[in-house]
Amino acid sequence: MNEIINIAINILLDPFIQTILKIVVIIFMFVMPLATVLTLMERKWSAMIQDRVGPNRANLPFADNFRGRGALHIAADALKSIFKEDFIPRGADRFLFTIAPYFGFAAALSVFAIVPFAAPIGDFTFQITDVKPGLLYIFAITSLGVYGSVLAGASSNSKFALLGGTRASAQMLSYEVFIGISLLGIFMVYESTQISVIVDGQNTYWFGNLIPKWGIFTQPVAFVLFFVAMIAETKRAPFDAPEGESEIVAGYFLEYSGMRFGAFMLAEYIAIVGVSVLMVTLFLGGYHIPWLHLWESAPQALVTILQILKFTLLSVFFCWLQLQIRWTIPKFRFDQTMALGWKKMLPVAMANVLVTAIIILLAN
Amino acid sequence: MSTEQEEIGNLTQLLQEQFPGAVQSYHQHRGDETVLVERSQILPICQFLRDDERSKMEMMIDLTAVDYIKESPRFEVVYHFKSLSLEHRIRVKVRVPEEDCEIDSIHELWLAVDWYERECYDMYGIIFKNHPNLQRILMYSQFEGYPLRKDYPIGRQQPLVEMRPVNERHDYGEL
Amino acid sequence: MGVETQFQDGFMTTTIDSVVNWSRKFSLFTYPFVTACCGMEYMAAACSHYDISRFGAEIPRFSPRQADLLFVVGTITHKMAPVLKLIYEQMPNPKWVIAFGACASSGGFYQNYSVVQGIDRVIPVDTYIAGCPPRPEAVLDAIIELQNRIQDRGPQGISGINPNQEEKVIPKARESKENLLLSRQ
Amino acid sequence: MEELATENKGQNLESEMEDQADASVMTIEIGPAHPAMHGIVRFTTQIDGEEIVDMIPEIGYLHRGFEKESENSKWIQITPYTDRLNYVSPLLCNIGYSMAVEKLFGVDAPRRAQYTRVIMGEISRITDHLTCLGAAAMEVGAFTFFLWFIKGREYLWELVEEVTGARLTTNWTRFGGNATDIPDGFLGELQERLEKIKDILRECDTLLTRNKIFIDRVKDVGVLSKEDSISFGFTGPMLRACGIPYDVRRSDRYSVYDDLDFEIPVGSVGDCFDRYLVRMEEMWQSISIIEQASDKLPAGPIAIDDRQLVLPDKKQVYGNIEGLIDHFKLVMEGHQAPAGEIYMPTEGGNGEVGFYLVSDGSGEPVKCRVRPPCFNFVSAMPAICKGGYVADIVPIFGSVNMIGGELDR
Repeated sequence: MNEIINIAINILLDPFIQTILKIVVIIFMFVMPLATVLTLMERKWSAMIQDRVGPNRANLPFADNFRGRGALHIAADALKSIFKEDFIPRGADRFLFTIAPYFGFAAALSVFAIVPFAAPIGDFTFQITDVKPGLLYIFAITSLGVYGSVLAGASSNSKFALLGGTRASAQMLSYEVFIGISLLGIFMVYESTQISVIVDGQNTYWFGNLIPKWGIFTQPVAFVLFFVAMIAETKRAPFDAPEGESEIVAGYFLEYSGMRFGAFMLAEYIAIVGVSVLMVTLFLGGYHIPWLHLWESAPQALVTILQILKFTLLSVFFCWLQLQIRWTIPKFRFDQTMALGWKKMLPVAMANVLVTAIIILLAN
Repeated sequence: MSTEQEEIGNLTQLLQEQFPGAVQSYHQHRGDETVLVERSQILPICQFLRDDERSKMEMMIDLTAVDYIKESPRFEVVYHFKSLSLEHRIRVKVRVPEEDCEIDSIHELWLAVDWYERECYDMYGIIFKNHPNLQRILMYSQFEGYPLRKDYPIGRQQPLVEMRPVNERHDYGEL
Repeated sequence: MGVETQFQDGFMTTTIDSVVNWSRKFSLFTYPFVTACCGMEYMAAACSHYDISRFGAEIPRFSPRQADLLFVVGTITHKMAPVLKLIYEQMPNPKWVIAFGACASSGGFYQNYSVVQGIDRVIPVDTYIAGCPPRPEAVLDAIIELQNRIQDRGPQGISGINPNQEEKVIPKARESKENLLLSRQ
Repeated sequence: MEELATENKGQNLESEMEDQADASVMTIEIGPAHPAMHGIVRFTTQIDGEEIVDMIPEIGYLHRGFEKESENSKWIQITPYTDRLNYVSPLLCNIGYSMAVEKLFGVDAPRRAQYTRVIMGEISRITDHLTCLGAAAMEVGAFTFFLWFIKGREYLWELVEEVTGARLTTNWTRFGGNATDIPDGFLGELQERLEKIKDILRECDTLLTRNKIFIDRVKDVGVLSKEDSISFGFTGPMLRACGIPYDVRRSDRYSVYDDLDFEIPVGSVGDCFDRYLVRMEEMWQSISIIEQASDKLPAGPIAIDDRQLVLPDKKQVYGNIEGLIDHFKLVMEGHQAPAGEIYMPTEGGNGEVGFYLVSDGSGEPVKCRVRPPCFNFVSAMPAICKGGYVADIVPIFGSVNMIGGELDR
């Protein structure tokens, strides 16, 4: 018996197995639930803004007509998509058409690989991998998401989809630039690109223990720029010209039906969660709870739980903020999106880098 | 109608002076100044109405036709003009016979005329000479006949897709 | 689609069927084919006062590929009929059609050269909504009716995947209107 | 989706365009089944990248044969058809048609009927503008704004229903009066509802009018010069946005608008933003008109006492042989309009709605023509859109407020 337990412990201590387990736990316990709940939240929250009720009729007939305030509509949507006819239009490139939705999906999920959810306990980290390049990895991965939209648009054999695809590629490629430049300041302040170093750097304080050195305080301009650029990168309103419902119908996923369409939708919500998580990690101290280090006798387990809780709550807050933005303001025209990027955000981001550099030089 | 018919409006008088013989008849029924003019003169008359200081019709309000099937000439093309600066209106009418169903287009004078003439052609089959793009506008190109002519039966349909038979239309299911 | 066609009838398949149908009825992505006056009442039904979203039918997908339910809202003319037919054919199965209002159901009081006398002359229809235009309550009623139908019969509706199903002999009542139209020729 | 339209080889537009097309130009079909086209217009658009090179509109997808039906109906039977012309403000068309027939008969409705017509007509105008602006805003992405406006429209429709019995297709006016008088307590409720509308207007004003993104989308978009606008026969808010204060209510002085004090809002440039502002301001003016009209509302009958025109009381019909005969004759033979022709312009939601009626003295009209304001707007779309971006079609078309029933009749 003891041998079996020993073998099990040995397996669990194996870093490879650990990583697999972390991936499973993070994706299925954090990302997917949050993304699916977001689909419902989007409908319910927009309903609340618009003075409506929102979906609430899906029921369980065998369980006393349990409705759960519309929560079951998520299940209905998912199940229906699976059983919907999977349609490939005539003249479409079957191979590209089939794989395109999963590019965006994979790219959106990969972001979570380097995000720490709590402080490490001994050798065990709450992070799938802590690669040295850190944020550079994120730039690389988000670029991969472009392929999803472009391939979908190009392979659909539809002019509207093609327009959507070209818009998406132009928009995402340019906003990657601003993501990069807006984060340069962060690199300089925390002197690393590695996520764990950046997060730990946010646990130091100014003026004794008065103000934590969070990214939002050290780099307030980058905070705004990065948030805007990331929303544009996920193609959410107000930057949803690539899927602009009113002029090019549904954009690059015009011809998709059933589960593939569902994959696009889910990827969008996962991307929202990804944006929120990155915002928290880079600008709001990650998992670090400010001033908690003053309580020196805190039990390790409690601290970890509190950290995960703080991380989750702030992520949910940013998800909510994105929904709020989506349902409050109109959307940009495509050329205005680009103009905003190149004519306004780029100079501001450059200036931010310059000012940061000067301040760091002077401080040293 | 009798007294109104005999009164002559200012614009009518103007037209009579400018185009002697072109005004065939006129009336002012319920205050609407109306002239019936010679078909060949329609383009210069409209030009005059638009450009002259005393009429200044900047706006072409409406253009349509009426089918008097029992009379000859059969059709009557009706123009409504409006002057924004002088705040008056005039109705100009032209008779067009069925066998020679043509009239000069006035599309050069007002931009709005283009579509109105197309509609008139579509509905009545009146051909506007020199119109740049005289095609059907409301009906589809496969449509035969002119639906607003009085001899076109109201119920004659010309479907583009095959109509499902009446008897297979309903499934009352579990009724 | 999938389950229904691959297995014989049995306890498992009927249970799966009913679960799948349950999901279908609460996730009706609509394609509003809005042409005329009824569109105003469709708007009213979709907006805050009546809120069609309560039934899970609020997401308008203007790409027919992503829609489950075709709302034909308003008069369909002969010029429009090919477009309607194409949209219907572009929708993937399973799909349902609601004829919204008198014009879509029967041509309404436009019995003339240009109006199709009911969209069921062009495409199959599952549910008809009476009224010119129907009140939003009637629209909600039709949605509930259609949901019951989906739960009971699944995709085997009139416009569903099995158009070759046995069709009942039809009452002759509607023919009188055709005759009326002929008499107007 | 472009397949949809190519299927309908309407005017061989495609082949025509292909001849002129060079390699960098792509032809896309926008509509008729397109979310921003309100269902019934097709624009065969040539684009170079995102820029519009050429555009050919194709209409007629909702041609329901209004004129043919009218020529085969009695005068009074046309009223329901007029509801469905401009289905966003049906009462204005109702009133316009009834006033046209009254002009043909040479009679006037009583003062009370005129005032109630003004009240109901202006309510209709507010609902028209609410729908137009809401839909236009929705199409540039402000979905919430749209739902708030429709909520406001719902308040007004409930009022309309109280008076006419129907929310949308009212069929309320008759020749020489109205079908029903306003019910008891209506004016008080009207005041309450107007307050709610004012709240909504103020709310939306703060939400949208100074919203940078919205202004960017609509400012300097869709400009058409003053001269071209006049030449294209623009009327209503579209013309007023160019700075020309032409309003049929003022220039033709029909009904009791002379007694009421209101301003005609005008824009300056004639872009989509001006049209938005003009419509917003017109709603405030309409509210003020309604308030004045309800203050001045005189007592009296709602229809003239003329047995040639107005159906007798039900009491008369059942208790009196003359009443019965009058009723029978009016219903069976219809109104015997005198021979003649008239044109009656009224200010509809979109501009000048004019009815041109020709009667030969029999019970049926020879010609019943409605002058559609939208027709001109859509014919000007290529001129407005050329050189703009594809995405500009959406706010431009939204600001045009194309109503299919009126456009295609």
